[in-house]
Amino acid sequence: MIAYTDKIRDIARRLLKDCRVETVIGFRNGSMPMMNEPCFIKNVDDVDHLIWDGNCGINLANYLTNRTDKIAVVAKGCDSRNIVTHIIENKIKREQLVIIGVPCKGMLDKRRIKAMAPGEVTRVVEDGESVRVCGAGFEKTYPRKDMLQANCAVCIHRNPVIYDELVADPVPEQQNVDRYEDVRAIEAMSAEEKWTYFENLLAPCIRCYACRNACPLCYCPTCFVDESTPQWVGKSQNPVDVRTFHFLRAYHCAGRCTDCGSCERACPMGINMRVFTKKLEKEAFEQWGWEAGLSLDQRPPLDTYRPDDPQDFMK
Amino acid sequence: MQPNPYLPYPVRIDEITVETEDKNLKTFKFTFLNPGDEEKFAYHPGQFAELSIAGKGEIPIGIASSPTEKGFVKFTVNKVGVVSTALHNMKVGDVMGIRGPLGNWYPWERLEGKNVVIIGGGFAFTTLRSSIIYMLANRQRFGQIHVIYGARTPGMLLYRDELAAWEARDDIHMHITVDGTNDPNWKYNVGFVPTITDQKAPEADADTYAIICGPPIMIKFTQPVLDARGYGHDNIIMSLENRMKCGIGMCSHCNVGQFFVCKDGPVFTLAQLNGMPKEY
Amino acid sequence: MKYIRIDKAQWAQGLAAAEKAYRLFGPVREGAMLNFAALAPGQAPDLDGLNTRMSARSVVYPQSEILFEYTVDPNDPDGNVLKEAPAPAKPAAAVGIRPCDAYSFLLVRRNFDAPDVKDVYWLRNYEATTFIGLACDHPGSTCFCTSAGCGPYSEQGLDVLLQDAGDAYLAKILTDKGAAFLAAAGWFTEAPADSEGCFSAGKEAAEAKITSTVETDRLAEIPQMALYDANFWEDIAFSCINCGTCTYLCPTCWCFDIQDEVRGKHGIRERNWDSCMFPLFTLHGSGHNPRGQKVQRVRQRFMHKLKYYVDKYGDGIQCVGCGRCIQYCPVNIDIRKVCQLMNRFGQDAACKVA
Amino acid sequence: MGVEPGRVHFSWISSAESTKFVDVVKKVTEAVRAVGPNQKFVKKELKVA
Repeated sequence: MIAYTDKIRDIARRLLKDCRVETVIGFRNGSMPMMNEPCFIKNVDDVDHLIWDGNCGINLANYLTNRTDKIAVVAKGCDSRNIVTHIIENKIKREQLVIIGVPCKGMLDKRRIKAMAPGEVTRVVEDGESVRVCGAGFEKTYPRKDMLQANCAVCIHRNPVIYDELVADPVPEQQNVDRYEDVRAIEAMSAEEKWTYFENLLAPCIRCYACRNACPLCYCPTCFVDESTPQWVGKSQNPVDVRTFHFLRAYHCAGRCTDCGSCERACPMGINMRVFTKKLEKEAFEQWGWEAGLSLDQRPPLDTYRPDDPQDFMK
Repeated sequence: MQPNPYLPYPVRIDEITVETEDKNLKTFKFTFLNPGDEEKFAYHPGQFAELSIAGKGEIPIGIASSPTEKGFVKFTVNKVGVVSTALHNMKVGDVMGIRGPLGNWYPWERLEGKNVVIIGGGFAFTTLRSSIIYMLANRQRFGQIHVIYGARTPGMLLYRDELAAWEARDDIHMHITVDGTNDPNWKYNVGFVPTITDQKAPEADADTYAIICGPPIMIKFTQPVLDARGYGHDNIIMSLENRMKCGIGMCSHCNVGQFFVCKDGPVFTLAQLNGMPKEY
Repeated sequence: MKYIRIDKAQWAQGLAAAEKAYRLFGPVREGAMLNFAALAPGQAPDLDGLNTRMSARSVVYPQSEILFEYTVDPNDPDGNVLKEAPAPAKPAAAVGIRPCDAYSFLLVRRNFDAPDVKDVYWLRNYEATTFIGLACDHPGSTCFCTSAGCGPYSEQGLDVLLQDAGDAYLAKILTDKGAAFLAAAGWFTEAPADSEGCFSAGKEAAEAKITSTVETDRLAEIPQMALYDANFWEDIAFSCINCGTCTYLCPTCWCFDIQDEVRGKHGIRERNWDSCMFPLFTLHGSGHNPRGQKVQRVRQRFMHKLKYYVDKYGDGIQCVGCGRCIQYCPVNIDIRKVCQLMNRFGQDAACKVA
Repeated sequence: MGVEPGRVHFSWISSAESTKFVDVVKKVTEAVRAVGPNQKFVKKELKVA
């Protein structure tokens, strides 16, 4: 990880010095264990704030929307796929960007690590293939691969799909991953079971919209839940309104979501709303063989028509 | 028991007047359903109220009638959102609510014996109408009164009959203007409010106060004119608007710095505003 | 000061008795997290966790609260006339509330209980609630209550303060309201004579464990507009995604929105928590937005808590140091860091972030 | 999302296929009637808690 950090700083320094970009968007050290903060660097002297480790789970494509300056952005596999989506959807121009690709080994699941620890976690150290978790009166070491965010554990695009610089050699992609075990389990439920499952899943939601706002796809100037004429969704904690928000938001991400996990990571209540977007991601894959953000040259399935589009749902 | 400050007085719509040629502005005249509510709703020109429609919500609207007009209250409402659209669809006789009076008012005690220049633009003229009626009803308490009022076209001016009546009087100096017009019979000014202000506003002195209420763009360009004419910032009085919900300083929507526009305002002097964030 | 000893063996039984007269609220385990919520009949509050994810604010000020009911039937003589929603029949008790959360109500009260206008809903709920606090013997790494006007044994805003004494709770009765609750629970056993010593020793030990602080001494004296125009806001705000996490988890945030909803002919007017982090919060009907930029909204939140409130009430910051916003901010914006930047504004030449 | 499957139907019907439209609507309304009134995705009575 230190090697990644050094390389990112070197590249950023060079890009800024050569005036190739005005801003570098990356991560700096957070004040909390397992938290880094997205930041921007404009000055060569500040380049050493940039860091990289397993706590860079926020998707930086989110910070590119409608920017007009020349930017270098640090991008792991999923970030790069969302950058592709951003370019396809005209939220940023390819020419504005210098993409600093980071082959990714997965991000740490801070919630899981906190839940497993016997006390408050004060420090987490990544050491190759293991993770050391420290707190008052305890120190535990776990295999890193067991401590990854759920989306990272099933990720098959760890390497950036688009980049101008690469901070290290590509990492091997995970093979034979069963990406949709969780979705299949829900699909197998009866209507009644599904209803209850989602009710329980969403019960803790406080409608802070952290999931929506952390999502690089959710850039609408006015989200449908904020519309007043007409008002589509009520604003209270009524479960019908909460459910409408989550389901409709997921539909708006259909064929676009890269399962970067930002939504789930951002949620203060620990809700796994990824099950919604993953179901749609699975559909996009099964219906059209589509995985979002892999190529700048292909239009997404929901904005193209093909005579042979599957229509089994039609009666 | 404490009175519930969120509870509107029930009122009935008694009269609806379409004010402007685009039909987006209507004046609603309300009477209170319950005896005694009118007395409780005692207000000063410059204050506002929340108009409440069951099932739709509330909107903060400046009071267009003057406390010297008895038996009713009037509001002129522009059709923009959910509540104002619902209001525009209502009929005479319908029951709704008004909650107030809310906010502070133009500083009438300080204005006693002083010259007053009213500068208004577009549909923000409502509390200014209230003020003019009020001053004319207490004419001896004020010095000279000037009114500079502009709209985009003659058909967009509010209260046209009253404007004409005021024009006819010799104890109030009217300077009505429009941005432009094709009407060959238009006998008043043509030009933007800042320009007319520069031409017509009386000389500044310690005893002359300007009250400004209008769209942000008008205020932005009028203020330098008054500056250049030597108006002190304590003598420039403005009425702000911000998104509001409660109207009583609770919900914090209209918060600017340490003030609430709904409760500490909407009326501020320019001197006060100079020390506040420009978040309105 | 009177102290009562509550044997933990009598805890459940006492709560069951209190439940007859009070609606009980307390920390409740919900999946992986602890929340402050209504206790189900017979449910004991979970007092083992450090603090609840959501603050106790909803006991007095629920996220959605009905203000009025009405019928929109024009043929009804009361059609379209609003009727105040009835208050809950029973008083409430917040059992196991942490001292910081209890103190927060005093800060919020300044807004809802203004000299000239009263928020009747907030006040009626607040006055109907008895606050049974639990002292924090094991504060967390992001707790900075001691420099935010309260502390792990703070009694401000509490009616009773409990101390965990192993097999019993020691209860320090602070108000008549508190005494009434303990009486309703049937807890009358006088505590041993050294109870006061236990509390002061506990307080000292707990305060010594607080490692996190904020500096606030200069906030009042720095001119408001100078802070407003400070150069650090863009850097602080950059990572913010403008979600409502900090404002909804905060015990001292009070903003709300008012909404009407109608089913059939029956309608309600309710208020829901709102957040100054949302662009919609300040959007005018004309489309103009006085705080349309993210940096303006982030600045508003911190200026409100750490400057406007300080200037308006002259009694410290609008923050109790619970650390929730630090723990749960998705992008790690840290109020301690912001507070330091603000407090050292103009003083620290290297007033730089990171 | 847990709504009964019988509630949602998709069909291609051309504007010229009036009889097909009638048939489909009949079938759909029968199917939905068989499922019964929607109890799930509707707000319950708005009441003071």
